[in-house]
Amino acid sequence: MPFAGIDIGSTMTKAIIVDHEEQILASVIGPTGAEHRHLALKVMDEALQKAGLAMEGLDFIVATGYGRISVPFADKQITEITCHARGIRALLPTVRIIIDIGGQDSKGIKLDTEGKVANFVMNDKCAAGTGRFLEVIAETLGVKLDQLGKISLTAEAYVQISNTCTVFAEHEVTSRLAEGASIPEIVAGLHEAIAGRVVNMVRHLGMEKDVVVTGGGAMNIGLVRAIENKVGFPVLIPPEPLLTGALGAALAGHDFVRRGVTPDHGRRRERVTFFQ
Amino acid sequence: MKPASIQLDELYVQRDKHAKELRDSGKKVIGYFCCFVPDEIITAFDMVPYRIQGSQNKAIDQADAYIEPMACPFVRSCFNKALKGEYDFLDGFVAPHSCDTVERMYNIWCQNKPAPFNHLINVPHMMGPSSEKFYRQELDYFVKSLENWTGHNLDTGKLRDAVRLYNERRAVLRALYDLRKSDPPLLSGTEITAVLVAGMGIPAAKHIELVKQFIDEVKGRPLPQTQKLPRIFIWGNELDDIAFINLVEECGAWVVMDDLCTGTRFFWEDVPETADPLDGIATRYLYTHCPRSNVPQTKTRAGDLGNRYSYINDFIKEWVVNGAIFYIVRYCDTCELEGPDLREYLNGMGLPVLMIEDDYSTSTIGQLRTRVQAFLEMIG
Amino acid sequence: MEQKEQTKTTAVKGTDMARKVRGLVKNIYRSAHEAKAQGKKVAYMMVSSQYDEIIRAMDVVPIPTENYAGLCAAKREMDRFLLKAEADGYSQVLCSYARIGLGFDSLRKELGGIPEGAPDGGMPTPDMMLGSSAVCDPRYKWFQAAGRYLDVPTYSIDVVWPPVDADLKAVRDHYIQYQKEQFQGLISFMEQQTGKKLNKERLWETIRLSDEAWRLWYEIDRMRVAIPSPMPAQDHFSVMVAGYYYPGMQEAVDFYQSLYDEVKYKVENKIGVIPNEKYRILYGGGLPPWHTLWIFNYFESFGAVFAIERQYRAYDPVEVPSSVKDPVEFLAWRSFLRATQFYEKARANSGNPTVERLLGMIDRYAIDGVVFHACRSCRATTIGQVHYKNILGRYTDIPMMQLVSDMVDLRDYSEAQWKAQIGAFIETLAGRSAR
Amino acid sequence: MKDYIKYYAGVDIGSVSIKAALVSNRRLIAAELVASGASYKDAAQKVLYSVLVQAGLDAESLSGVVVTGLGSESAPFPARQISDISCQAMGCHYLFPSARTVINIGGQFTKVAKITPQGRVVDFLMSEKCVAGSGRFLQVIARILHVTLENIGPLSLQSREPVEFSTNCAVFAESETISRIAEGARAEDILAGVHRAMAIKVAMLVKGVKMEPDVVLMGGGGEDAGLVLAIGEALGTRILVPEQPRVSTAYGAACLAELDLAL
Repeated sequence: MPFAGIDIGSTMTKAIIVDHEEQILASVIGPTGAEHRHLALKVMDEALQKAGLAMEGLDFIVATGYGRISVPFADKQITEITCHARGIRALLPTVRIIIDIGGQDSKGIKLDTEGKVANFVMNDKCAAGTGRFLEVIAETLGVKLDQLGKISLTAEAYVQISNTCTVFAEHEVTSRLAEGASIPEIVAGLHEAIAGRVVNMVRHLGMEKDVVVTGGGAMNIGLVRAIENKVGFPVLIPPEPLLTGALGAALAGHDFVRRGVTPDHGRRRERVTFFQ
Repeated sequence: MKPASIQLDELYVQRDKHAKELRDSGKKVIGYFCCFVPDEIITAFDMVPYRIQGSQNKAIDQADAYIEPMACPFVRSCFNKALKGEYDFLDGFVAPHSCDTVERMYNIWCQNKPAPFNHLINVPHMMGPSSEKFYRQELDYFVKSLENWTGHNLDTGKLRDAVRLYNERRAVLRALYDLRKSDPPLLSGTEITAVLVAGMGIPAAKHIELVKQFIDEVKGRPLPQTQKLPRIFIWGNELDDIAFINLVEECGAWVVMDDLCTGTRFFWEDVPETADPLDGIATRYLYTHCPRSNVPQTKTRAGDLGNRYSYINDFIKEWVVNGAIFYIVRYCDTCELEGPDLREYLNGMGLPVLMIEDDYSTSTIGQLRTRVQAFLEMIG
Repeated sequence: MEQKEQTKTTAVKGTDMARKVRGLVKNIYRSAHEAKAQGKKVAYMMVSSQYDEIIRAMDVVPIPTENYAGLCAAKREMDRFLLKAEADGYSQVLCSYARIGLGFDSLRKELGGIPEGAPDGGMPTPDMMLGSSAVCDPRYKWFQAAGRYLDVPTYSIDVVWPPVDADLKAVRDHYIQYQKEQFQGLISFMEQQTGKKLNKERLWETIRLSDEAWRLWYEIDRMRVAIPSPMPAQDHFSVMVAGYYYPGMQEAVDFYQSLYDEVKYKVENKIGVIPNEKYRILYGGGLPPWHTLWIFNYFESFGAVFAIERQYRAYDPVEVPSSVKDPVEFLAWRSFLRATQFYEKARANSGNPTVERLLGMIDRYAIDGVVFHACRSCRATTIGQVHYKNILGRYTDIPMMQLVSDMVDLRDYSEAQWKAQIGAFIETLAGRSAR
Repeated sequence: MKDYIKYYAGVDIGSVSIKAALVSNRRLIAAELVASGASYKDAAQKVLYSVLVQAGLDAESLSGVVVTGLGSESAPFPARQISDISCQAMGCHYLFPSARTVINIGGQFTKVAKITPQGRVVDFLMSEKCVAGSGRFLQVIARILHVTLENIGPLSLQSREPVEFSTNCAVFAESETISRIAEGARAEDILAGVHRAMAIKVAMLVKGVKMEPDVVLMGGGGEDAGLVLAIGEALGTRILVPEQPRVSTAYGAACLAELDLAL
């Protein structure tokens, strides 16, 4: 009995297929971009191929993430918040707080002792504290996004970046550079700013051990260190930080079947693409 | 004859249609802000009270040249319509001193888009005997300036009738709300919002007649799908568009009760019938439940919250609510200071709360879907 | 990891007395802590609520929570308080004074004491909170919300002002009557809290002292018409401490007396704030950018001095009828007359009392340009600036500019943008004088 | 010959790109544009050098230089600093003597100025923080739509039903765009929607300075036909655009260097 979860984020689309023992049969990560309704199917097919399955062979498909509404072949749509919680519950049962730093938004999720969502927060209409913030600044600095983490670790001090508006932080960064601040100091300052914002947002859920960081942000070691600094203790990082949402979706599908929810078999494989 | 549901819907879509017709037939239409300008007084002068609304589905494309963008977007949207001439049909413009922004807007409005009659009613922020007296005197002054403008004296008999009329409308609307007590409720929050907003631009008598018919129609129609869904209470300020409540219900919930400027806040309590009707009116309107009004502190914090929110407690018990969503139109200082207090109180009763701050705009609402759906998944 | 050193952000003052104000500020919180230690009653309060003299007459030591927020900003110590309030659920667009105050109270409750390194020793836990509806809505809602951290008796009063188009003869009596009753309500509340009756003689005395201080202050500002300007706006935003935070105290009178002498001397000897004064700017309104007051010196580096300001200059002295024999009634009258003192002028001309004041200043102080400061989180002092600008434009063609940030929250400030705007503004002034 | 002609340079140091212009008797001799990158100093040096090379000159042959733009403080060579609003006004004045209102849509800010027949600024406004009035906004959208900046304009002009955009934040516009795409909106309609949103903001600034014709649009925004159209519609007036809108502020700076006005 295989189950699939597909997580369509703003920058990445992830798919996972698990069996009835909840062992991962296949996982795929691809870019989202404008044509994501097209790519959703592409990524799904890749995963099916890896698992040696056909879509008809899947007992349940759950879609989550930004693009969840536009997945014609999914049996159900669930928000990434519930899915992250479900995924983490399976991976790291001791976790009580999830900090997810995605491309478009960052979330804080509080789990109860059964690993169910007890409360959550999302950044409100401001990109500071999201991956995009770092992306934009990385562009300005002419630094590769995946290098930011290592670079910041080489800094002894950080410069304060007070502007939380991404566009205006760019000015601040460039004027700091003009003042002679080093790139590592600035990158460290950015991590400091984002960590401060995100941790502060999560704080009003009540900080509680263990804390896990997921999403693209978890792959930035500098940012993770800055977060640990603010939280005051080490945080956990899942083996595949990008996949927790998709995994949670697949497991949620299993839960549905257990609860006797029958999948809608009108799964449509049409390739709705953006530019046609 | 069209069914009331259709007529109400048309009025909701074209809020000023009927008011304009009445004006063409020689009636005077008086526009006003918020919940502190008594319809009864305007009606007693044989004029049509018109609750000024903005357009959540239209961008604010003129107002910024007159008022700062960090002002309440609802008020800015209303003024934006005025600048475009969409309120030129108003014979009068009345603003209560409900909050800093509305008070400021009164002067900006009068100096750029004056109506033939303009008046500001100063509403006390504090509540107590001396405030009642002062507010009553402000109403006297309002009556006087209406008398000067219209050339007619206020007819106390007509004022009494108006009080009865509006109390009847309140009763009818409460009866409509009662239809949501059952599970599933007989009608959606989206429908209710449209019905309430539709009534803000027409004489009470017509609204009463339509709502009565509508109630019969609702009772007559088949029960909605019976799948068990969370029952939501909405708190906030101006929600004169169905978009947000519709989103909540689309995500799988029933909006069964509210405390909104465009909901129970403006009609729930009756005006007591007093010897001098203005006394009853003053009391009723002064004690309108709005964050801008300061309920005197009673002893301890717990007692104070209980005292401030007991009416919400009743709502939640009677309408069997499972969760509360706050929808705060950004830059409303009093709501933003009240929200956390109310959340503390509701959480204390074990009721989960989702607090949302948003622009007064339907096109941002899509971005709230994840938040709302996750909240429903959490409590469901 | 350590944070890198900040660059200097406070302003260089023009007068010696302004430099002495720091001591007055420190003393506010020191004396509050001392009073607390001696078992005296201390109260959170909102300045210029028209009740200041009552608090002094009741021997209650006031803690001006708004001033504390400004202080935190000037010391660049605001972030942890703002963030705390936001974590507690207060919006980032809510009055940043309130966010600092609530964040401070929240932290103090959580830590069970004054947060370490809080500027000037922090604010002691008050015995009561006294709000008011004067100036803006958050000034009573804030203390109501603070009940979450401080379970202490709280009382707020209305301070009502009629609209400019009101028939003053028709409304005066009920406005003054209500104001009087509001004050009386406050007095009986404070009598309960302190167990002391109000001594009316004492109240008359505090009224006399504060009126005397405000009269002197008024005279000082009249001297500021002098060219070159003897005292700039950044000094005003310091010396206001005496008038707003020490009303009814001899300290205020003495302070303004010495400032009067200093300004008089500077005027007589033509000692200007800057050597080559080219342009005289009017600070048209909006709370000052406490986080970046050096910006006034940045203007000065172009020869532009802020000769006068509208902000924190609530009213000119008023004449209360001598028939008024009761001090509380006197306060009610004074409040009404202060609020309406420019109404007649306005009705005769621009229709807007604020615009009338600005026009008067532009004329008397030989102003070349007007600068407004819009604060993202302050509705009360920001909304209307664009409107004033529009109406002013009907009477004068001098350049006007609105700078946008916040009184406290640095996240709303963009230095790059300000410098660009200021540069262009100065060049606009230059262009005019060149013509 | 060269020795008898005086040359003046203007360098506009923006946070996205740095431009230089070389003039003689207000005539544009050479112009160049480079990306700002992490070091303004190097880029500014480079761009000034390259206009000199184009004209076959060396630094000595410059009679005056004016730097402008947000980064003007970090100019690596001796030069007079003048704000970009004055420079854009002067540049506009010499390109279009009939101009009375000048709009400059740059990478980060939008600036609007009312100018006299002599090219003097009498009033000006700058786009507010977090307002969809800057080129950045378009860049962000173009990125997710996989549309190159050059194609934004032409594509947008094909739109029949522009999407209504609400957010003022460049980065949040991205998430709004993604939800729009999910709803099935077409690229041209999204772009046209962005243009409209920007045009509304820009028009509000223009109204703020009490617009007078002719209206000129300079800066990177001038290269975007869709944006020019939307602004023209929002203002109900004809919009003039110079040939090289990006360098027109640098050109104005060079003119100011030549005029050496008391500013």
